[in-house]
Amino acid sequence: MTAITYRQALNDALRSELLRDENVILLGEEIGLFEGSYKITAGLLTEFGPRRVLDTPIAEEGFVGAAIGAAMLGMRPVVEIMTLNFSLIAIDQIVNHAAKIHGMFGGQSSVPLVIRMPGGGGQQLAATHSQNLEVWYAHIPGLKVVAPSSPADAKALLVAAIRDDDPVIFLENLALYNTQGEVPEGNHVVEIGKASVLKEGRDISVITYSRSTTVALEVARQLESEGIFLEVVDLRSLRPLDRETVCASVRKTGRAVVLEDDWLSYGIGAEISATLMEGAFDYLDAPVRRVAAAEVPLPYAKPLENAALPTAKDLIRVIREQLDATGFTR
Amino acid sequence: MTAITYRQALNDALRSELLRDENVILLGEEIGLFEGSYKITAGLLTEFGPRRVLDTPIAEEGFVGAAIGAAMLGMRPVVEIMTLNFSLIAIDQIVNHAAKIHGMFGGQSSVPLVIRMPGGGGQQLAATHSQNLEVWYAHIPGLKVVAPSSPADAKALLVAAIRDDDPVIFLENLALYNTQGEVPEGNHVVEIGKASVLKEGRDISVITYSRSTTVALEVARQLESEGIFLEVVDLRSLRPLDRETVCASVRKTGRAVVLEDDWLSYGIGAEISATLMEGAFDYLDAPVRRVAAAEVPLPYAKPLENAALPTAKDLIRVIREQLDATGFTR
Amino acid sequence: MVDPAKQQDPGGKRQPVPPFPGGEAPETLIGYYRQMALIRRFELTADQMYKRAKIGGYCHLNLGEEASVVGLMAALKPRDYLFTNYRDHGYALARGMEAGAVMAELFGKTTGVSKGRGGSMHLFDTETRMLGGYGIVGGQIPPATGAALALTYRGEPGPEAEAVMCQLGDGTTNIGAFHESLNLAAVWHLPIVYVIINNGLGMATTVKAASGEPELYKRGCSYRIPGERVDGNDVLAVRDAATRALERARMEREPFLLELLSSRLRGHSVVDPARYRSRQDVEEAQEADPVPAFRARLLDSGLLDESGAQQIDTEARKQVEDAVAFADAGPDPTPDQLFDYAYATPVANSPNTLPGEPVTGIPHPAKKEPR
Amino acid sequence: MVDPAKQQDPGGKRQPVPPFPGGEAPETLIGYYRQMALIRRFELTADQMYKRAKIGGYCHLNLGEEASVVGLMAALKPRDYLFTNYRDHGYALARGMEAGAVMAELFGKTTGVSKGRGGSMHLFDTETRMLGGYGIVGGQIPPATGAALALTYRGEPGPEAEAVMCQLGDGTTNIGAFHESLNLAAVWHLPIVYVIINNGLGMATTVKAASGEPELYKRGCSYRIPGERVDGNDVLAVRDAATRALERARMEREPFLLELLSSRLRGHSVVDPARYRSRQDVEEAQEADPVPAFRARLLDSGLLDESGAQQIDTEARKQVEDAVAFADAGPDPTPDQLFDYAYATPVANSPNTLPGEPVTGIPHPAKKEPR
Ligand SMILES: Cc1ncc(C[n+]2csc(CCOP(=O)(O)OP(=O)(O)O)c2C)c(N)n1
Ligand SMILES: Cc1ncc(C[n+]2csc(CCOP(=O)(O)OP(=O)(O)O)c2C)c(N)n1
Ligand SMILES: [Mg+2]
Ligand SMILES: [Mg+2]
Repeated sequence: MTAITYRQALNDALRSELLRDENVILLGEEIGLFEGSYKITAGLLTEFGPRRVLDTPIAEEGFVGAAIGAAMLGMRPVVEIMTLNFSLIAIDQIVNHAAKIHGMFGGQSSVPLVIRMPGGGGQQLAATHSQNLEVWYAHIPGLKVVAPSSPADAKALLVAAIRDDDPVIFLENLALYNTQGEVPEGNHVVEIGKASVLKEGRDISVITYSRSTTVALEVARQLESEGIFLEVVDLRSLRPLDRETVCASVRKTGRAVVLEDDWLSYGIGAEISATLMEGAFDYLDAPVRRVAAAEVPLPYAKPLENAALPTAKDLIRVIREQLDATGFTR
Repeated sequence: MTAITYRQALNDALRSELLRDENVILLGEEIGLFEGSYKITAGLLTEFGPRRVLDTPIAEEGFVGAAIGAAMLGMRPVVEIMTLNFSLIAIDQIVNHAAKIHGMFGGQSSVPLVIRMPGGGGQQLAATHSQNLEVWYAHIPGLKVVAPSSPADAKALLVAAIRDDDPVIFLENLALYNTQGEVPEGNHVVEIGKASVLKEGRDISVITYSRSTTVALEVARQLESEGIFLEVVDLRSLRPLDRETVCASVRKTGRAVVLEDDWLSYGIGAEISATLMEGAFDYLDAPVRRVAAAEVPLPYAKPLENAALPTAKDLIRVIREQLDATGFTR
Repeated sequence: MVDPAKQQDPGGKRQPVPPFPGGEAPETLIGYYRQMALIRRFELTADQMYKRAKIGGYCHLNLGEEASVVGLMAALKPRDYLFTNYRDHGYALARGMEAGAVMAELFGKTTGVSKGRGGSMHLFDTETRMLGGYGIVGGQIPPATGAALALTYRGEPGPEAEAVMCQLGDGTTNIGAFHESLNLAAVWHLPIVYVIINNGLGMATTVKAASGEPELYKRGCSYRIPGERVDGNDVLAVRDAATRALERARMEREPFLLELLSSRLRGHSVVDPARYRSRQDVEEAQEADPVPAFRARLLDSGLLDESGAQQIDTEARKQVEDAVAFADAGPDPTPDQLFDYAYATPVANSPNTLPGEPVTGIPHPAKKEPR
Repeated sequence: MVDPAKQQDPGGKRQPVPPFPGGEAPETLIGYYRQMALIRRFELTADQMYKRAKIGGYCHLNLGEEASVVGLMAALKPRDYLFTNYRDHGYALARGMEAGAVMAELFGKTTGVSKGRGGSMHLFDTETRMLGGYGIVGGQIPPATGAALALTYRGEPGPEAEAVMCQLGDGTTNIGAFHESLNLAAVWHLPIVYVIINNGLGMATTVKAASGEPELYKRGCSYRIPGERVDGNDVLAVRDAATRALERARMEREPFLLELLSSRLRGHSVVDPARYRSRQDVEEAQEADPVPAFRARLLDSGLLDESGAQQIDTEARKQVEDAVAFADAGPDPTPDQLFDYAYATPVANSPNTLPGEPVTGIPHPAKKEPR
């Protein structure tokens, strides 16, 4: 195993699937000559040519919809939307078409399509370019939605997504692209629909996904030196949601905090908390708490952006509050 | 007070605001000559003419965006999107523009815009025409989102929405248009952001909104004859969400069920349950339960549609389960 | 509504009927009438069935568009793909789906072409390569364009090449998906024919009120896509124009924009009384009705005599009666089938609870283990 | 990057400079140069400031588009409204915003034109009626169209009427919002001028690769909106064409599509090294650089001498230095201001918790009241 970046892991997965299956094609704005806004597709146009790696005009609705139609005829398009924010222009095609075609036509057609896109704030890209709308997609039957946090999962889940016959929304995060991690060689498979306990611990469960996972792991390391043992659950898949893994963790620890980058109200954490309400109620020593973004269009100015987004400090504070409220002793 | 339909209440509100403020204009597909797909705007073209009541081409993104621009210059457009499902085509304008303009430009411009649209299933309109995506809008800072359940609230909240300087998403439901209710004459004002306890009761709180409210009230009447007293909380406003009213009710009753028409995972009920987790944990005798739609693209066939959508029977069953699990005695 | 069988002699108002051009096989021409008569009968029956609540939801009829539908489908080869909007019954029938299976879909039966999941707006059949009616205005255009893209991966241009036809309404040319898709088809050189059924109205809105360029076939100008406007009431003209456009798609891999002029004989959907239409407008539409016109043309040209024509009308009636019987007999789907097509590739933790069912397997009160 | 002060003698490659047409007031022409020099200096400085991390996020410069920007703003009256994309610094300056307040916005200060909330892509100023730079490609077009709609409610057509100008890039003509908006402007007869800044590229994608009709001014054809293509490096031609188009908007209330050809001298944004561009392409762009060209033209025509020109360059430099100083001195917003512009009309229960704060006021463990 070698440590590579999340970016490289994605590139590797795309390359290996392009090599493996000639029905795989890539589509998106500036993924060819420009090598992708975030360079995820670097080298692929050169290696596979413009038939396999298609630069599209700026027409998210058009090319996402075109990918749907191509998928209906047996291609396996992997679309890059430059950032999740622009997927709003394509969302009628994603939600009213890709997500519906299999069920609405009685199973006659599948839509083996992957839509990759990075979301997230913290880069001073201002309100329209910093959103975490993963909960929107997670809410939609007919879609599968994954949000890997590590290079290993990114690679394995992207491969799984490409081989899956359903439309898969593959959520990346701008702040993750340069993170490093060990990636197993060869066919490391991760099943869509399964969460993963990244770190076992007895005192409190932190449930999280995507970029926030790295924050949770860092906090876990930090608090361990104080004798506080966090269990870190990485959801990985937002739809289907692995409720059992989440509940099992909290039934063990009796305490839970959700850490998420999106806005608090009606965010991912709401479903996690509601799930724990049903699946771990009698085991909870204190109410589940959520650490999420402040509910404003994210401002450009750094001090405001910092104030609005959840940090390790916020997580630590809430963990301490949870522990204090439940008479925690080491 | 006279009983009128929800449809008439909306029409009355539009008419009175068109009369009151010449900056109010209506825009939408087929709202003029056709009088609206669901006849909400009946008579208004005739009375106010094509300058005030604009039939638009089929171009949701275009005319919603145009309404935003007009609002920035001081008009107060009330847009009808034929059904919520088609708002996906306009959602970049709604979420990336209407919701952002006030905050992102430092408060220099407001967007006094109302977007009315009906959602909901149960009319055999099939998967693409039957959605309840209110949670998407409810998640977005910068928007206000209301979903009135009665003719009185529909009228009062529509008036409030039109007079409000922020973009207001005004959610109707196809199944509500013909429901009747008393509507106070004159200036009956309802504040955006406040829930309402429609029926007081001591045994269990049913938290709901829009069409489901009528189901909850019907169940409340039915169970009252058995000596079970429901408290029915109508959220009315999904954003802002009146957490205190919801929590106060459950702190009193100790039990709660959310009844919602949308898909269960990551739906409105998730936030309600998560809110009760934080705001009523120590008062709950049993975990909050959710009664929501099955997670499939809604099929056309009636038996499948019926199976997928929540009913009074489902609510009653869950209420009984809640009561049984907590040793309820009359 | 006009029953073609009752319109054999529309009297003085009828335009002089042009003779058929040479080289048209009589059986082909009669076949077109057979299809038009079937669609007409099917749609009239669908209307009745809706009123009897056998059909629910939205239901849009092809009444008045029969010549366009049949002409287009005559040009389309079995190997080609078809995408349409929600006004799709006629296409399904002319494309070769069984009338019974189409009616069964409208009735929401498991024997329906989309297994009762889609209803009137969402007819789909893998075998005849009709890849869906679509209910979102313009929604079919990007996928149809992508289907054409896929074709460029699996075959060479040539007379035997596959192509895609994408039907849409006049009002639909004003939506963004139209623009984005045609542009993609142009820059990617895709084998696709976009067909605008210009029935003059998008619900109640006229083309002139809705479109800055009301000569819709010209709207390919923004992509250098050539266009042609054809009388949609002339089944042969439609067929020939569509054939040429498809030819271009096959041979040159270039898109085309075909506009067919016709009239909507009824309201926008079965529940629309169309009070917004002037008497004159309605009368003109009725006079232009392509079904009796084509019938008369066949009679006038001597290719068919009245009894032959009546026999076709009767057969159509019979076929639709059988379709209704078939649809009636089909089983309703049952609630246990609700999650049948949730996913094409099953995965762990797929949510499949019915309303009110608990989402986790933990009963309450739980036996809490000591920690 | 080309510093105009260093380019006084570009040597043999320069095209022969046309004399100014009669009737142009020297002070006006010199004023245009003053604005172009200011924009040039501002953008070069913004680039540096980005590299020094004073500016964050995305930052797109108008380098190479100065003549277009200044020409357009010369045509636009103070009473008119302007909407642009994210490449908006030059427009803000030429529209009359203080350079300091613009730079402060880039620095994220409360003294910025958008109070530090919007950053480089989102400059806004009620007073000069620049109603925003917008970061979503095509996002500005529908609101701009709606602003034009609003104008039809508050005034009559005529020479004094207000109008709207909506700027967009070449790549942006391929998105649905462009189509829907232009169509609305046509059917509603709106007083708006859409201006395409055709710098040949949308990031790395050429116009030819992206647009079925690469002569972009023709793309109004789908709405019967007339268009014109003008050399965007010619400030006077730009101004005159824009004036005519605005005149039409004012007098006739009809939209127009103006295409300006120019070159992007740098990468798409400050962080893009533009490796995808050929040497030749870059050299041609540099040769066409409108700022030294206009300077030379002023010198050649004798309207300005070298010392006068240098003085303008120095003033621009000074003005931008002052802008940086102003921006630097401005206060950062503080976290307590986070919710300041949450809503224009306050309502009950507005969510205003910081990350990790409880959403309800109930402490745990609560003192549970007996029921
Ligand atoms: C995006 C969207 N907007 C609105 C509608 C509602 N709607 C259904 S059909 C229709 C009119 C379409 O007119 P046209 O394209 O001319 O087709 P026709 O119905 O005349 O065949 C409208 C507005 C819709 N289904 N989808
Ligand atoms: C909807 C959307 N898609 C993609 C992007 C990313 N993006 C930003 S600028 C740009 C290129 C725009 O090119 P053009 O319209 O020619 O304007 P220019 O940058 O050349 O001024 C792209 C693709 C975006 N901001 N919004
Ligand atoms: Mg039509
Ligand atoms: Mg460009």
